[in-house]
Amino acid sequence: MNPDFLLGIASVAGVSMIIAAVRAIFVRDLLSAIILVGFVSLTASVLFFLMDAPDVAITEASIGAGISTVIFLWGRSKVREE
Amino acid sequence: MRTFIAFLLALYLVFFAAAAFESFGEPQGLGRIAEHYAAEGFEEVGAINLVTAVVVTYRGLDTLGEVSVLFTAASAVILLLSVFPLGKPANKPSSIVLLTMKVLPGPILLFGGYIIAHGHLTPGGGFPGGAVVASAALLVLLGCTQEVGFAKWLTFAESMAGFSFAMLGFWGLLKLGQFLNNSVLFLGIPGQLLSAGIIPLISAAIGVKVASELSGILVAYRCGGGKE
Amino acid sequence: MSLSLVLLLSSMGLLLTGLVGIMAKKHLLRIALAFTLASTGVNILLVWTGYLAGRKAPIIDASIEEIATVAVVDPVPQALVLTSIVIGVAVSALLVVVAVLTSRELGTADVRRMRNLKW
Amino acid sequence: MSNTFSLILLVLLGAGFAMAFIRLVIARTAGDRAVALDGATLISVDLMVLMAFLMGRSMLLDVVLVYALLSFLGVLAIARYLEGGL
Repeated sequence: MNPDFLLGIASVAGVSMIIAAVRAIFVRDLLSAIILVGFVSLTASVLFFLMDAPDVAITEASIGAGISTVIFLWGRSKVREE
Repeated sequence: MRTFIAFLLALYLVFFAAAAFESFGEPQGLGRIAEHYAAEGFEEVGAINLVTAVVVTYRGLDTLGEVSVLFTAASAVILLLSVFPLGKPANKPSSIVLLTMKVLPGPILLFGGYIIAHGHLTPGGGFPGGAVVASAALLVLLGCTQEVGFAKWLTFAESMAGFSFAMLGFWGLLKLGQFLNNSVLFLGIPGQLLSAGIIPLISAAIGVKVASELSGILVAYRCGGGKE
Repeated sequence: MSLSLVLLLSSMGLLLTGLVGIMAKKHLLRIALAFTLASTGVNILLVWTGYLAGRKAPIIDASIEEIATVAVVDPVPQALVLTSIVIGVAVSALLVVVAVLTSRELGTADVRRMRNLKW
Repeated sequence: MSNTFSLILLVLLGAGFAMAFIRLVIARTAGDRAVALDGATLISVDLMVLMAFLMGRSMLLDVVLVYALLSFLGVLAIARYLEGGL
Protein backbone atom coordinates (compact mmCIF):
# COMPACT_ATOMS: atom_id res chain seq x y z
CA MET A 1 0.00 0.00 0.00
CA ASN A 2 1.24 3.42 -0.91
CA PRO A 3 0.51 6.05 1.77
CA ASP A 4 0.71 8.86 -0.79
CA PHE A 5 -2.58 7.69 -2.27
CA LEU A 6 -4.35 8.12 1.04
CA LEU A 7 -2.74 11.56 1.40
CA GLY A 8 -4.12 12.55 -2.00
CA ILE A 9 -7.63 11.39 -1.17
CA ALA A 10 -7.48 13.21 2.18
CA SER A 11 -6.33 16.43 0.51
CA VAL A 12 -9.09 16.35 -2.12
CA ALA A 13 -11.79 15.54 0.43
CA GLY A 14 -10.60 18.08 3.02
CA VAL A 15 -10.17 20.99 0.61
CA SER A 16 -13.54 20.38 -1.06
CA MET A 17 -15.19 20.04 2.35
CA ILE A 18 -13.90 23.41 3.56
CA ILE A 19 -14.79 25.19 0.29
CA ALA A 20 -18.31 23.74 0.39
CA ALA A 21 -18.71 24.77 4.05
CA VAL A 22 -17.67 28.36 3.34
CA ARG A 23 -20.02 28.47 0.34
CA ALA A 24 -22.83 27.04 2.50
CA ILE A 25 -22.38 29.86 4.99
CA PHE A 26 -22.32 32.66 2.42
CA VAL A 27 -24.69 31.43 -0.32
CA ARG A 28 -27.89 33.45 -0.69
CA ASP A 29 -30.44 30.66 -1.29
CA LEU A 30 -31.25 28.62 1.81
CA LEU A 31 -32.05 25.42 -0.14
CA SER A 32 -28.58 25.54 -1.72
CA ALA A 33 -27.08 25.94 1.75
CA ILE A 34 -28.89 22.79 2.89
CA ILE A 35 -27.61 20.80 -0.10
CA LEU A 36 -24.06 22.04 0.52
CA VAL A 37 -24.26 20.99 4.18
CA GLY A 38 -25.29 17.54 2.92
CA PHE A 39 -22.14 17.49 0.80
CA VAL A 40 -20.02 18.46 3.82
CA SER A 41 -21.51 15.54 5.72
CA LEU A 42 -20.63 13.22 2.81
CA THR A 43 -16.97 14.28 2.74
CA ALA A 44 -16.81 14.07 6.52
CA SER A 45 -17.92 10.46 6.17
CA VAL A 46 -15.08 9.86 3.69
CA LEU A 47 -12.62 11.40 6.17
CA PHE A 48 -13.90 9.16 8.99
CA PHE A 49 -13.43 6.19 6.66
CA LEU A 50 -9.88 7.36 6.02
CA MET A 51 -9.15 7.66 9.74
CA ASP A 52 -9.94 3.95 10.25
CA ALA A 53 -13.23 4.64 12.01
CA PRO A 54 -15.78 2.57 10.05
CA ASP A 55 -18.44 2.68 12.77
CA VAL A 56 -18.38 6.46 12.85
CA ALA A 57 -18.44 6.57 9.05
CA ILE A 58 -21.59 4.41 8.95
CA THR A 59 -23.30 6.62 11.52
CA GLU A 60 -22.36 9.85 9.80
CA ALA A 61 -23.49 8.51 6.41
CA SER A 62 -26.87 7.28 7.62
CA ILE A 63 -27.58 10.41 9.66
CA GLY A 64 -26.21 13.01 7.28
CA ALA A 65 -27.65 11.57 4.08
CA GLY A 66 -31.30 11.29 5.05
CA ILE A 67 -32.43 12.49 8.44
CA SER A 68 -30.47 15.74 8.81
CA THR A 69 -31.35 16.92 5.30
CA VAL A 70 -35.05 16.20 5.85
CA ILE A 71 -35.08 18.06 9.16
CA PHE A 72 -33.66 21.21 7.61
CA LEU A 73 -35.89 20.96 4.52
CA TRP A 74 -38.91 20.69 6.82
CA GLY A 75 -37.77 23.81 8.67
CA ARG A 76 -37.29 25.66 5.38
CA SER A 77 -40.84 24.84 4.28
CA LYS A 78 -42.48 25.68 7.61
CA VAL A 79 -40.63 28.86 8.60
CA ARG A 80 -42.61 32.05 8.04
CA GLU A 81 -40.93 35.08 6.50
CA GLU A 82 -42.43 38.33 5.36
CA MET B 1 -17.26 43.96 8.61
CA ARG B 2 -19.35 41.89 11.02
CA THR B 3 -18.13 38.74 9.32
CA PHE B 4 -14.52 39.88 9.72
CA ILE B 5 -14.94 40.51 13.46
CA ALA B 6 -16.62 37.12 13.83
CA PHE B 7 -13.74 35.55 11.90
CA LEU B 8 -11.19 37.09 14.27
CA LEU B 9 -13.12 35.91 17.33
CA ALA B 10 -13.49 32.39 15.95
CA LEU B 11 -9.80 32.33 15.05
CA TYR B 12 -9.01 33.22 18.66
CA LEU B 13 -11.16 30.35 19.95
CA VAL B 14 -9.73 27.81 17.50
CA PHE B 15 -6.23 28.99 18.37
CA PHE B 16 -6.96 28.04 21.98
CA ALA B 17 -7.99 24.56 20.86
CA ALA B 18 -4.85 24.24 18.72
CA ALA B 19 -2.65 25.32 21.63
CA ALA B 20 -4.29 22.72 23.86
CA PHE B 21 -3.60 20.01 21.29
CA GLU B 22 -0.03 21.27 20.90
CA SER B 23 0.61 20.57 24.57
CA PHE B 24 -0.53 16.97 24.11
CA GLY B 25 2.04 16.39 21.42
CA GLU B 26 1.82 13.88 18.61
CA PRO B 27 0.43 10.59 19.99
CA GLN B 28 3.00 7.81 19.78
CA GLY B 29 0.89 4.87 20.81
CA LEU B 30 -2.30 3.91 22.53
CA GLY B 31 -3.20 5.45 25.87
CA ARG B 32 -3.19 3.38 29.05
CA ILE B 33 -6.91 2.59 29.00
CA ALA B 34 -7.04 1.95 25.27
CA GLU B 35 -4.05 -0.37 25.58
CA HIS B 36 -5.94 -2.42 28.13
CA TYR B 37 -8.99 -2.52 25.85
CA ALA B 38 -6.92 -3.61 22.86
CA ALA B 39 -4.91 -6.22 24.75
CA GLU B 40 -7.53 -7.78 27.03
CA GLY B 41 -10.82 -6.92 25.32
CA PHE B 42 -10.69 -9.90 23.04
CA GLU B 43 -10.63 -12.39 25.92
CA GLU B 44 -12.64 -10.37 28.44
CA VAL B 45 -15.58 -9.54 26.25
CA GLY B 46 -15.30 -11.88 23.29
CA ALA B 47 -16.14 -9.21 20.71
CA ILE B 48 -14.11 -8.67 17.57
CA ASN B 49 -15.22 -5.08 17.08
CA LEU B 50 -13.53 -3.14 19.85
CA VAL B 51 -15.64 -0.01 19.34
CA THR B 52 -18.85 -1.91 20.03
CA ALA B 53 -17.21 -3.51 23.05
CA VAL B 54 -16.28 -0.09 24.44
CA VAL B 55 -19.71 1.42 23.72
CA VAL B 56 -21.75 -1.45 25.09
CA THR B 57 -19.87 -2.94 28.01
CA TYR B 58 -16.84 -0.96 29.16
CA ARG B 59 -18.64 2.38 28.84
CA GLY B 60 -22.15 0.97 29.02
CA LEU B 61 -23.26 3.20 31.87
CA ASP B 62 -22.23 6.29 29.90
CA THR B 63 -24.20 4.96 26.94
CA LEU B 64 -27.27 4.64 29.15
CA GLY B 65 -26.88 8.32 30.07
CA GLU B 66 -26.38 9.35 26.45
CA VAL B 67 -29.49 7.48 25.39
CA SER B 68 -31.35 9.40 28.11
CA VAL B 69 -30.06 12.68 26.63
CA LEU B 70 -31.37 11.56 23.25
CA PHE B 71 -34.72 10.70 24.84
CA THR B 72 -34.90 14.18 26.41
CA ALA B 73 -34.27 15.93 23.10
CA ALA B 74 -36.80 13.76 21.24
CA SER B 75 -39.52 14.25 23.85
CA ALA B 76 -38.90 18.02 23.82
CA VAL B 77 -39.47 18.05 20.04
CA ILE B 78 -42.64 15.95 20.36
CA LEU B 79 -43.97 18.08 23.23
CA LEU B 80 -43.38 21.38 21.40
CA LEU B 81 -45.02 20.12 18.24
CA SER B 82 -48.06 18.73 20.02
CA VAL B 83 -48.63 21.99 21.94
CA PHE B 84 -48.16 24.19 18.84
CA PRO B 85 -49.38 22.08 15.92
CA LEU B 86 -48.43 23.05 12.38
CA GLY B 87 -50.30 22.09 9.24
CA LYS B 88 -49.40 18.97 7.35
CA PRO B 89 -49.13 18.60 3.58
CA ALA B 90 -51.98 17.22 1.51
CA ASN B 91 -49.91 16.93 -1.65
CA LYS B 92 -49.93 13.55 -3.42
CA PRO B 93 -46.43 12.21 -4.08
CA SER B 94 -45.28 11.68 -7.64
CA SER B 95 -44.95 8.18 -9.05
CA ILE B 96 -41.18 7.92 -8.45
CA VAL B 97 -41.54 8.63 -4.73
CA LEU B 98 -44.54 6.30 -4.51
CA LEU B 99 -42.70 3.40 -6.17
CA THR B 100 -39.58 3.94 -4.03
CA MET B 101 -41.71 4.05 -0.91
CA LYS B 102 -43.23 0.68 -1.78
CA VAL B 103 -40.03 -1.12 -2.80
CA LEU B 104 -37.09 0.20 -0.82
CA PRO B 105 -38.09 0.21 2.92
CA GLY B 106 -37.94 -3.59 3.11
CA PRO B 107 -34.30 -3.94 2.02
CA ILE B 108 -33.25 -0.95 4.16
CA LEU B 109 -34.99 -2.45 7.19
CA LEU B 110 -33.33 -5.82 6.56
CA PHE B 111 -29.93 -4.18 6.25
CA GLY B 112 -30.49 -2.21 9.45
CA GLY B 113 -31.27 -5.46 11.22
CA TYR B 114 -28.07 -6.97 9.83
CA ILE B 115 -26.02 -4.04 11.09
CA ILE B 116 -27.54 -4.29 14.57
CA ALA B 117 -27.18 -8.08 14.82
CA HIS B 118 -23.58 -8.15 13.57
CA GLY B 119 -22.47 -5.25 15.75
CA HIS B 120 -19.80 -7.31 17.50
CA LEU B 121 -18.39 -8.79 14.27
CA THR B 122 -18.39 -6.06 11.62
CA PRO B 123 -18.60 -2.25 11.73
CA GLY B 124 -21.97 -1.31 13.17
CA GLY B 125 -23.88 -1.79 16.35
CA GLY B 126 -26.81 -0.14 18.02
CA PHE B 127 -26.39 3.48 17.03
CA PRO B 128 -25.69 3.11 13.27
CA GLY B 129 -28.28 0.35 12.90
CA GLY B 130 -30.90 2.44 14.65
CA ALA B 131 -30.17 5.34 12.30
CA VAL B 132 -30.53 3.05 9.26
CA VAL B 133 -33.87 1.70 10.51
CA ALA B 134 -35.04 5.28 11.12
CA SER B 135 -34.10 6.04 7.51
CA ALA B 136 -36.53 3.33 6.37
CA ALA B 137 -39.24 4.97 8.48
CA LEU B 138 -38.29 8.30 6.91
CA LEU B 139 -38.80 6.83 3.46
CA VAL B 140 -42.30 5.69 4.39
CA LEU B 141 -43.09 9.09 5.89
CA LEU B 142 -41.87 10.97 2.80
CA GLY B 143 -44.56 9.43 0.65
CA CYS B 144 -47.56 9.31 2.96
CA THR B 145 -50.22 11.98 3.27
CA GLN B 146 -52.23 10.64 6.21
CA GLU B 147 -51.47 9.03 9.57
CA VAL B 148 -49.09 6.09 9.52
CA GLY B 149 -49.85 2.85 11.31
CA PHE B 150 -46.62 2.32 13.20
CA ALA B 151 -46.74 5.69 14.98
CA LYS B 152 -48.66 4.41 17.97
CA TRP B 153 -46.17 1.60 18.65
CA LEU B 154 -43.15 3.89 18.91
CA THR B 155 -43.64 4.91 22.55
CA PHE B 156 -44.13 1.31 23.61
CA ALA B 157 -41.02 0.09 21.72
CA GLU B 158 -38.92 2.94 23.10
CA SER B 159 -39.86 2.34 26.74
CA MET B 160 -39.47 -1.44 26.44
CA ALA B 161 -35.98 -1.03 24.94
CA GLY B 162 -34.86 1.33 27.69
CA PHE B 163 -36.29 -0.98 30.36
CA SER B 164 -34.56 -4.07 28.96
CA PHE B 165 -31.22 -2.21 28.70
CA ALA B 166 -31.40 -1.31 32.40
CA MET B 167 -32.56 -4.82 33.34
CA LEU B 168 -29.66 -6.44 31.47
CA GLY B 169 -27.34 -4.18 33.44
CA PHE B 170 -28.93 -5.14 36.76
CA TRP B 171 -28.71 -8.84 35.85
CA GLY B 172 -24.94 -8.52 35.88
CA LEU B 173 -25.13 -6.56 39.12
CA LEU B 174 -27.15 -9.29 40.85
CA LYS B 175 -25.28 -12.28 39.50
CA LEU B 176 -21.65 -11.14 39.44
CA GLY B 177 -21.67 -7.90 41.42
CA GLN B 178 -20.88 -5.59 38.53
CA PHE B 179 -23.24 -3.44 36.47
CA LEU B 180 -23.38 -4.60 32.83
CA ASN B 181 -21.02 -7.52 33.39
CA ASN B 182 -20.66 -9.33 30.12
CA SER B 183 -20.01 -12.82 31.48
CA VAL B 184 -23.55 -13.55 32.61
CA LEU B 185 -24.11 -15.33 29.32
CA PHE B 186 -21.60 -17.68 27.71
CA LEU B 187 -18.94 -15.88 25.72
CA GLY B 188 -18.72 -18.42 22.93
CA ILE B 189 -16.12 -18.51 20.19
CA PRO B 190 -15.13 -15.02 19.00
CA GLY B 191 -16.14 -14.57 15.38
CA GLN B 192 -19.41 -16.44 15.46
CA LEU B 193 -22.79 -14.78 15.42
CA LEU B 194 -23.92 -16.19 18.77
CA SER B 195 -21.00 -15.11 20.89
CA ALA B 196 -19.79 -12.21 23.02
CA GLY B 197 -22.24 -12.63 25.87
CA ILE B 198 -24.96 -10.02 26.16
CA ILE B 199 -23.48 -7.62 23.60
CA PRO B 200 -25.97 -8.56 20.83
CA LEU B 201 -28.90 -8.16 23.24
CA ILE B 202 -27.78 -4.72 24.39
CA SER B 203 -27.07 -3.73 20.79
CA ALA B 204 -30.62 -4.70 19.89
CA ALA B 205 -31.98 -2.64 22.81
CA ILE B 206 -29.93 0.42 21.84
CA GLY B 207 -30.91 0.00 18.18
CA VAL B 208 -34.64 -0.19 18.93
CA LYS B 209 -34.39 2.80 21.25
CA VAL B 210 -32.47 5.02 18.82
CA ALA B 211 -34.68 4.01 15.88
CA SER B 212 -37.92 4.70 17.74
CA GLU B 213 -36.70 8.04 19.03
CA LEU B 214 -35.53 9.31 15.64
CA SER B 215 -38.71 8.01 13.99
CA GLY B 216 -40.73 9.71 16.73
CA ILE B 217 -39.08 13.04 15.84
CA LEU B 218 -39.87 12.50 12.14
CA VAL B 219 -43.47 11.42 12.82
CA ALA B 220 -43.94 14.54 14.96
CA TYR B 221 -42.63 16.63 12.06
CA ARG B 222 -45.05 15.05 9.63
CA CYS B 223 -48.16 14.76 11.77
CA GLY B 224 -47.75 17.52 14.35
CA GLY B 225 -47.01 15.61 17.53
CA GLY B 226 -50.04 13.36 17.40
CA LYS B 227 -51.32 11.45 20.37
CA GLU B 228 -48.42 10.66 22.65
CA MET C 1 2.46 17.76 4.58
CA SER C 2 1.64 14.55 6.31
CA LEU C 3 -1.71 12.79 6.40
CA SER C 4 -2.25 13.62 10.06
CA LEU C 5 -1.64 17.34 9.46
CA VAL C 6 -4.10 17.46 6.54
CA LEU C 7 -6.81 15.86 8.68
CA LEU C 8 -6.14 18.25 11.58
CA LEU C 9 -6.23 21.31 9.31
CA SER C 10 -9.49 20.30 7.65
CA SER C 11 -11.23 19.69 10.98
CA MET C 12 -9.96 23.02 12.35
CA GLY C 13 -11.14 24.79 9.19
CA LEU C 14 -14.60 23.28 9.45
CA LEU C 15 -14.84 24.28 13.12
CA LEU C 16 -13.72 27.84 12.23
CA THR C 17 -16.30 28.10 9.44
CA GLY C 18 -19.08 26.89 11.71
CA LEU C 19 -18.15 29.36 14.46
CA VAL C 20 -18.06 32.26 11.98
CA GLY C 21 -21.50 31.24 10.72
CA ILE C 22 -22.93 31.04 14.23
CA MET C 23 -21.63 34.49 15.10
CA ALA C 24 -22.16 36.41 11.86
CA LYS C 25 -25.42 35.10 10.40
CA LYS C 26 -28.83 36.47 11.31
CA HIS C 27 -31.35 33.97 9.96
CA LEU C 28 -32.29 31.36 12.58
CA LEU C 29 -32.12 28.34 10.26
CA ARG C 30 -28.71 29.45 9.00
CA ILE C 31 -27.48 29.55 12.59
CA ALA C 32 -28.75 25.98 13.02
CA LEU C 33 -26.92 24.94 9.82
CA ALA C 34 -23.69 26.54 11.06
CA PHE C 35 -24.12 24.69 14.35
CA THR C 36 -24.30 21.41 12.41
CA LEU C 37 -21.10 22.32 10.53
CA ALA C 38 -19.24 23.16 13.76
CA SER C 39 -20.35 19.93 15.44
CA THR C 40 -19.13 17.91 12.43
CA GLY C 41 -15.77 19.68 12.73
CA VAL C 42 -15.55 18.85 16.43
CA ASN C 43 -16.38 15.20 15.67
CA ILE C 44 -13.57 14.96 13.12
CA LEU C 45 -11.19 16.59 15.61
CA LEU C 46 -12.12 14.08 18.32
CA VAL C 47 -11.60 11.10 16.03
CA TRP C 48 -8.28 12.60 14.94
CA THR C 49 -6.97 12.49 18.52
CA GLY C 50 -7.16 8.70 18.39
CA TYR C 51 -5.74 8.32 14.88
CA LEU C 52 -2.32 6.76 14.49
CA ALA C 53 -0.97 6.73 10.93
CA GLY C 54 -0.23 3.33 9.47
CA ARG C 55 -2.42 1.35 11.84
CA LYS C 56 -5.67 -0.44 11.13
CA ALA C 57 -9.29 -0.16 12.15
CA PRO C 58 -10.06 -1.57 15.63
CA ILE C 59 -11.65 -4.81 14.44
CA ILE C 60 -9.52 -7.78 15.36
CA ASP C 61 -10.00 -10.31 12.56
CA ALA C 62 -7.68 -12.50 10.55
CA SER C 63 -6.04 -9.63 8.67
CA ILE C 64 -4.26 -8.36 11.78
CA GLU C 65 -1.09 -10.40 12.20
CA GLU C 66 0.67 -8.66 15.09
CA ILE C 67 -0.46 -8.18 18.67
CA ALA C 68 -3.50 -5.93 18.73
CA THR C 69 -1.83 -3.32 20.94
CA VAL C 70 0.54 -2.22 18.19
CA ALA C 71 -1.78 -2.83 15.24
CA VAL C 72 -5.01 -0.90 15.82
CA VAL C 73 -5.98 2.75 16.33
CA ASP C 74 -7.52 4.06 19.54
CA PRO C 75 -11.15 2.83 19.89
CA VAL C 76 -12.20 5.13 22.75
CA PRO C 77 -12.65 8.45 20.83
CA GLN C 78 -14.55 6.58 18.12
CA ALA C 79 -16.96 5.20 20.72
CA LEU C 80 -17.53 8.71 22.09
CA VAL C 81 -18.10 10.28 18.66
CA LEU C 82 -20.53 7.51 17.71
CA THR C 83 -23.00 8.70 20.33
CA SER C 84 -22.14 12.35 19.79
CA ILE C 85 -23.34 12.26 16.17
CA VAL C 86 -26.74 10.79 17.03
CA ILE C 87 -27.24 13.26 19.88
CA GLY C 88 -26.15 16.10 17.57
CA VAL C 89 -28.90 15.38 15.06
CA ALA C 90 -31.53 15.30 17.84
CA VAL C 91 -30.27 18.63 19.16
CA SER C 92 -30.37 20.20 15.71
CA ALA C 93 -33.94 18.90 15.29
CA LEU C 94 -34.83 20.72 18.50
CA LEU C 95 -33.09 23.89 17.22
CA VAL C 96 -35.09 23.79 13.98
CA VAL C 97 -38.37 23.34 15.85
CA VAL C 98 -37.58 26.30 18.11
CA ALA C 99 -36.63 28.42 15.08
CA VAL C 100 -39.86 27.55 13.24
CA LEU C 101 -42.09 28.24 16.24
CA THR C 102 -40.29 31.55 16.92
CA SER C 103 -40.78 32.66 13.35
CA ARG C 104 -44.47 31.76 13.55
CA GLU C 105 -44.86 33.71 16.76
CA LEU C 106 -42.98 36.86 15.78
CA GLY C 107 -43.61 36.89 12.05
CA THR C 108 -39.95 36.81 11.04
CA ALA C 109 -36.90 34.56 11.25
CA ASP C 110 -34.41 37.41 11.12
CA VAL C 111 -32.73 38.19 14.42
CA ARG C 112 -32.47 41.93 13.66
CA ARG C 113 -36.22 42.31 13.19
CA MET C 114 -37.37 40.58 16.38
CA ARG C 115 -38.53 43.63 18.31
CA ASN C 116 -40.88 41.83 20.67
CA LEU C 117 -38.05 40.14 22.51
CA LYS C 118 -37.43 43.19 24.73
CA TRP C 119 -39.77 43.50 27.66
CA MET D 1 1.38 -3.39 -11.42
CA SER D 2 -1.14 -2.86 -8.67
CA ASN D 3 0.35 0.54 -7.88
CA THR D 4 -0.02 1.81 -11.44
CA PHE D 5 -3.55 0.49 -11.60
CA SER D 6 -4.48 2.24 -8.37
CA LEU D 7 -2.85 5.47 -9.52
CA ILE D 8 -4.84 5.51 -12.77
CA LEU D 9 -8.08 4.80 -10.90
CA LEU D 10 -7.29 7.48 -8.36
CA VAL D 11 -6.62 10.13 -11.00
CA LEU D 12 -9.82 9.29 -12.91
CA LEU D 13 -12.01 9.29 -9.81
CA GLY D 14 -10.38 12.46 -8.50
CA ALA D 15 -11.06 14.23 -11.81
CA GLY D 16 -14.71 13.15 -11.74
CA PHE D 17 -15.10 14.22 -8.13
CA ALA D 18 -13.52 17.60 -8.89
CA MET D 19 -15.87 18.23 -11.80
CA ALA D 20 -18.97 17.34 -9.77
CA PHE D 21 -17.68 19.51 -6.95
CA ILE D 22 -17.09 22.53 -9.23
CA ARG D 23 -20.64 22.17 -10.54
CA LEU D 24 -21.87 21.98 -6.96
CA VAL D 25 -20.13 25.21 -5.98
CA ILE D 26 -20.93 27.40 -9.01
CA ALA D 27 -24.41 26.05 -9.82
CA ARG D 28 -27.10 28.46 -10.94
CA THR D 29 -30.20 26.83 -9.43
CA ALA D 30 -30.82 24.48 -6.52
CA GLY D 31 -31.82 21.64 -8.85
CA ASP D 32 -28.38 21.77 -10.45
CA ARG D 33 -26.86 21.45 -7.01
CA ALA D 34 -29.00 18.43 -6.18
CA VAL D 35 -27.89 16.62 -9.36
CA ALA D 36 -24.24 17.52 -8.68
CA LEU D 37 -24.60 16.19 -5.12
CA ASP D 38 -25.88 12.90 -6.50
CA GLY D 39 -22.93 12.64 -8.89
CA ALA D 40 -20.41 13.44 -6.17
CA THR D 41 -22.02 10.80 -3.96
CA LEU D 42 -21.70 8.11 -6.63
CA ILE D 43 -18.06 8.96 -7.29
CA SER D 44 -17.22 9.00 -3.59
CA VAL D 45 -18.75 5.52 -3.25
CA ASP D 46 -16.18 4.36 -5.83
CA LEU D 47 -13.47 6.25 -3.99
CA MET D 48 -14.34 4.48 -0.75
CA VAL D 49 -14.22 1.08 -2.47
CA LEU D 50 -10.76 1.97 -3.76
CA MET D 51 -9.69 3.00 -0.27
CA ALA D 52 -10.91 -0.30 1.18
CA PHE D 53 -8.84 -2.05 -1.51
CA LEU D 54 -5.76 0.01 -0.63
CA MET D 55 -6.14 -0.66 3.09
CA GLY D 56 -6.71 -4.36 2.43
CA ARG D 57 -9.79 -4.82 4.63
CA SER D 58 -12.86 -6.30 2.98
CA MET D 59 -14.77 -5.62 6.18
CA LEU D 60 -14.85 -1.92 5.40
CA LEU D 61 -17.14 -2.56 2.43
CA ASP D 62 -20.12 -2.54 4.82
CA VAL D 63 -19.73 1.22 5.12
CA VAL D 64 -19.85 1.63 1.34
CA LEU D 65 -22.98 -0.54 1.19
CA VAL D 66 -24.76 1.67 3.73
CA TYR D 67 -23.70 4.79 1.90
CA ALA D 68 -24.80 3.54 -1.51
CA LEU D 69 -28.17 2.46 -0.10
CA LEU D 70 -28.93 5.63 1.83
CA SER D 71 -27.40 8.45 -0.22
CA PHE D 72 -30.39 8.14 -2.53
CA LEU D 73 -32.63 9.35 0.28
CA GLY D 74 -31.27 12.88 0.45
CA VAL D 75 -31.83 13.50 -3.26
CA LEU D 76 -35.32 11.97 -2.98
CA ALA D 77 -36.14 14.31 -0.09
CA ILE D 78 -34.94 17.33 -2.07
CA ALA D 79 -37.12 16.24 -5.02
CA ARG D 80 -40.13 15.80 -2.73
CA TYR D 81 -39.49 19.27 -1.30
CA LEU D 82 -39.30 20.81 -4.76
CA GLU D 83 -42.69 19.34 -5.67
CA GLY D 84 -44.12 20.89 -2.52
CA GLY D 85 -44.86 17.92 -0.34
CA LEU D 86 -42.71 18.37 2.77
